[in-house]
Amino acid sequence: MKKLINDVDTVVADALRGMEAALSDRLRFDHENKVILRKDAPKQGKVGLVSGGGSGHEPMHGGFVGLGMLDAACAGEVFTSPVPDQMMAATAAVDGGAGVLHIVKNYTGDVMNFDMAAEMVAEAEGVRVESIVTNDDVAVQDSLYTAGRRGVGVTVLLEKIVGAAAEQGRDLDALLELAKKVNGGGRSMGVALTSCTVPSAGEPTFSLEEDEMELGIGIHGEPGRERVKLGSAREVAGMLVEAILADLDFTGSPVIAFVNGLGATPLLEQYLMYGEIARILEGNGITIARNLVGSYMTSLDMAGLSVTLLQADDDIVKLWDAPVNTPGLRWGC
Amino acid sequence: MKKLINDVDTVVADALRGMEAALSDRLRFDHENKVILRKDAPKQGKVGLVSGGGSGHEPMHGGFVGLGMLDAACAGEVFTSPVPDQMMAATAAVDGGAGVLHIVKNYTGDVMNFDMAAEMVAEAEGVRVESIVTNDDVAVQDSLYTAGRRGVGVTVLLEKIVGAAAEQGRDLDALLELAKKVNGGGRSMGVALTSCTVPSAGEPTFSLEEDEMELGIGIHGEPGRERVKLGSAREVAGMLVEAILADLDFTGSPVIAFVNGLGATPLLEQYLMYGEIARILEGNGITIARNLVGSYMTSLDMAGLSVTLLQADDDIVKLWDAPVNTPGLRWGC
Amino acid sequence: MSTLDAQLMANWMADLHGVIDVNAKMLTDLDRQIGDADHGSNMARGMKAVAALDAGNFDSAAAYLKKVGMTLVSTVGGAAGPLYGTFLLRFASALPADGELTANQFAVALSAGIDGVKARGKAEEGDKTLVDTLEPALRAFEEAASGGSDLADSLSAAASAAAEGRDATIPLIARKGRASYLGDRSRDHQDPGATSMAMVIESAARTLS
Amino acid sequence: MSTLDAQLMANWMADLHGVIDVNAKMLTDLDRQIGDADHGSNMARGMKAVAALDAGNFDSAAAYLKKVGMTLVSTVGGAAGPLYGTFLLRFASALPADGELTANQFAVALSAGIDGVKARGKAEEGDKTLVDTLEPALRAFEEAASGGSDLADSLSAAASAAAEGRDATIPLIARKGRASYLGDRSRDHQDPGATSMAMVIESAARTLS
Ligand SMILES: Nc1ncnc2c1ncn2[C@@H]1O[C@H](COP(=O)(O)OP(=O)(O)O)[C@@H](O)[C@H]1O
Ligand SMILES: Nc1ncnc2c1ncn2[C@@H]1O[C@H](COP(=O)(O)OP(=O)(O)O)[C@@H](O)[C@H]1O
Ligand SMILES: [Mg+2]
Ligand SMILES: [Mg+2]
Ligand SMILES: [Mg+2]
Ligand SMILES: [Mg+2]
Repeated sequence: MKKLINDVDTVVADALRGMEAALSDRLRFDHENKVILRKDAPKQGKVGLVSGGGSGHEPMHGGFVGLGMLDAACAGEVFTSPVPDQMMAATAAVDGGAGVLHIVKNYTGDVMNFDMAAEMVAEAEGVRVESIVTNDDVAVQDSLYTAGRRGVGVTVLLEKIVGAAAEQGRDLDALLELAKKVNGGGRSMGVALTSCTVPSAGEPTFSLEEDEMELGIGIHGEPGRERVKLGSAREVAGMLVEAILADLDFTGSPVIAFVNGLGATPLLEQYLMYGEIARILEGNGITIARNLVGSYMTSLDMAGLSVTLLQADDDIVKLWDAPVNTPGLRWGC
Repeated sequence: MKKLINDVDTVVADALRGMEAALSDRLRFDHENKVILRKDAPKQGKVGLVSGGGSGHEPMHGGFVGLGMLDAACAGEVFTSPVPDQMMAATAAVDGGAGVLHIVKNYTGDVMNFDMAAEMVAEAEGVRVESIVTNDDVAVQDSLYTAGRRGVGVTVLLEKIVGAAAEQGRDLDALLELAKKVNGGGRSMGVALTSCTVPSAGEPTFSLEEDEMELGIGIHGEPGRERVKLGSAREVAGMLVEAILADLDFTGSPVIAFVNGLGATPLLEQYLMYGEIARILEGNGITIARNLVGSYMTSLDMAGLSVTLLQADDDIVKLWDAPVNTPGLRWGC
Repeated sequence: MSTLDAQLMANWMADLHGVIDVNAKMLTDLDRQIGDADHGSNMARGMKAVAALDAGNFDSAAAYLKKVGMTLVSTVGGAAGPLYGTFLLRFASALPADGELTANQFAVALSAGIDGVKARGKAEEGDKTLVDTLEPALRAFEEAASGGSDLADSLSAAASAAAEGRDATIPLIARKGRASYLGDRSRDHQDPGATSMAMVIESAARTLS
Repeated sequence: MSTLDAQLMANWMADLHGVIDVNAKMLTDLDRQIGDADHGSNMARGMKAVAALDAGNFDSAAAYLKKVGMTLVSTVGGAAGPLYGTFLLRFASALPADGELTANQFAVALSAGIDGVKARGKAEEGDKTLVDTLEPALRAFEEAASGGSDLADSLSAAASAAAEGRDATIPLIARKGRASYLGDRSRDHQDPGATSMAMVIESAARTLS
């Protein structure tokens, strides 16, 4: 394993110290709880937005804390859900009297830890907490026989869109409704060309032959739908988009198209793939209102990418365009 | 070789098509010449800024085209300097009557091609062209016996700073002087943990043992100073900063500190390394005025990073803070 | 004869800490195959924090084990954190304040812990989770105890059943947790959580009587 | 006897195109060791564009070779593009408009081409570049020609010397181009540009007489 770290046990703590050194002009750090906060939190009268999850997906979530996105993010160990203490600390710190929305990716651990935190913080501090659980990954069957679809790319878009709405002053009920709409109208599908290596594990999570790829990969290296032969960019784009379109109809409204690099895939390839994907969408009569291309939700050093499509009505497009000022996503200010 | 591409011969052309699909609201593409342009170029009365180089370093340079940075970038084949035709087309397209500055990284090929282009465009179009050749890589001895230090991280900072000054309306002479000051006050050093793989070559450029790293790596996979045992983040940070400080004194003025991921190194590790570097600089009595952490000048899928320090007087800090709106770097608007 | 106090439970946890440490790599390897390669380090991190608790600061077994549960919740994370935490919190709540630890008391506590796990994780036996270790262990324990076995014998019956339950996860298709994403491909792998939970029961058998 | 016209030069370039294509991988491999693994694909891309030129459209050898030079400048990129381009542009400029191609004319043209390369790249013999192929080739050619050899014999003397010059780059430490970054570590590797340039001279020997 080749990593620029000091010790597998202190990777997250050390990275947060470095992040603080770089970003303390706009962010505040609760190192004891591994929580990253907006410097100006809590904002009185504004609903607080809290997310979090295992580390290793940077810039998600800590890099999305700031004006127009999250108020706080909890950083778990690498690929391991944070614990309720972290979420309770974050929730209490960002509550400005208007309640707090938890943005949770659908993984058993994340859901259970956020659930416990919400129960405990409501009891202890009387904060009203609502949760949105994102579950947009079409690679996983959403059935009684699984833990349900995983939360992936839609989470990033949702944090941006609901973050903008919170900044406008919408209330907790309205934000929850908006969050449900965003989650319901978004679908994702990913592919891995290589495995990531978790620091504490010391070796790659899985291995692929030189001519294989894992279609439907999860962002923690969870296996996907099937292992298939590596195809051309055009073929891979076709497989990803097809899986998404088979799950939800996207011809009804314009979409936000999000091509996300998983870590080791060069931006050159990401743009190349975006071109293929845009062409396929056009061929399917789907209009792209906005797009985002880059490594925003990564899986450590995994090579591969994911595609997310989101139904975007006027309200969503306006919220998307609203100013955002975070280390990971910034425009309009 | 595992890459999301269609054909090794069309990687750059295909990626530019994808970039256009994603960014045509703000950029213009001359596909014949593989030139990326500001949509509003040429800006009358403003000095045009043109850079370019081999592809594979994205977002540099194409992702730095826009308000407050470059007016045009020429995309060469992967890791191969663009040809004079491209630079001539770019130069002619962005000349707003105030002349054009070429920002060239010091590699034999880049320098010779930009030289030929400058000679030819001056002759053919009567455009006044000046060139700044960046050469900040302390890994290479700057002696009669080498092609001189390579241009690396300072190039990104210079494009931002000189770009802001051009936006303010400074003239070509003033910009050239500023560019020389920036280049003269900046130094970089990089390290690779793994090799990149050039698409047309099909296999890694070099190979390292599981416990080795290449200290002083070039962004095209050129070998560095020496191959050494992989160290902890703290040790690696020490080696990189030490090499820089041995070359130039940075105690005289505040610095801009730039930690740059080379492609496959997770942001988590980049922040962790930034923390180590900031600590070492502090210990050496060096004040950090501004910082930048991220994968801004990559080497395809190479794992590793580079550190750049830049002496930053008030003028430079103000120019750094000025608005910039490019796909790769954006703030203040 | 075991006196029901914090020290007794601390012996259990100390033993378990050692076992988890020795087997952390194996647990992570199991999790690599059908999960995300962290179960061993998650459990080891939690047990390290538990081992740092001083039993002398707690005036009952229940108080100590509640703290253990909270500590696991606060340090393990992932799916295992809430599940192990809830298991021990509920187990502790069902213990009497003092006296001797009897087989019957243990059965009641174990059953309460399992109910907590099932309420939190919504898994049933056969879903290829740590419930597949717990349910057979409880059944074997109750059968032995109702047949007149004392705590020690009932615990060793439970430990055998736990190991069998763990092994029985191998052919199953996972329906809960991360492994469920694999569908059919989760077959022929031993569940990491069922494996660590078998260590918990085995460790109880070694230390509680 | 060779008539100095576009077709003669096109024969040279067609032969060279074939040789470069066959050896592109080898050239890239040499460049991988002391450079950036692209010299073969750079040269192949350039020669493909050159091969697409129609000699019938040019009314002299010089006009055709100038276009070849421009084409290489426009398609090769990297260090090789300007160097090969300049070489052929200057070579072409020094050729007479028509007549027979004599040994003396070739020597003048070759010398002009070399001057162009040295002006552009600032390399001297011994720097481990394509100049190390060109200079010995020119010396051998001039010696043969001044000793009375005809074009064919002078060219084969040049080709042998070019191959020797190429091989002589192996023990050298590079002082120009990307390989110079390696310092001592550039020793014991054959220079890719010197290797492709030897193919140019060898190809001339095969085709120009
Ligand atoms: N819903 C659930 N109910 C009971 N046990 C579960 C459930 N989901 C997962 N588990 C158990 O948790 C184990 C995985 O724990 P761990 O690897 O620490 O967490 P994570 O899956 O979040 O990485 C699984 O092997 C399984 O036994
Ligand atoms: N300054 C120079 N003068 C002469 N030849 C040079 C010079 N620099 C490099 N070369 C030649 O160019 C060759 C490399 O060409 P190529 O790989 O195509 O370009 P790049 O180094 O830009 O990738 C070297 O092997 C060397 O022979
Ligand atoms: Mg996990
Ligand atoms: Mg090159
Ligand atoms: Mg796990
Ligand atoms: Mg080369």
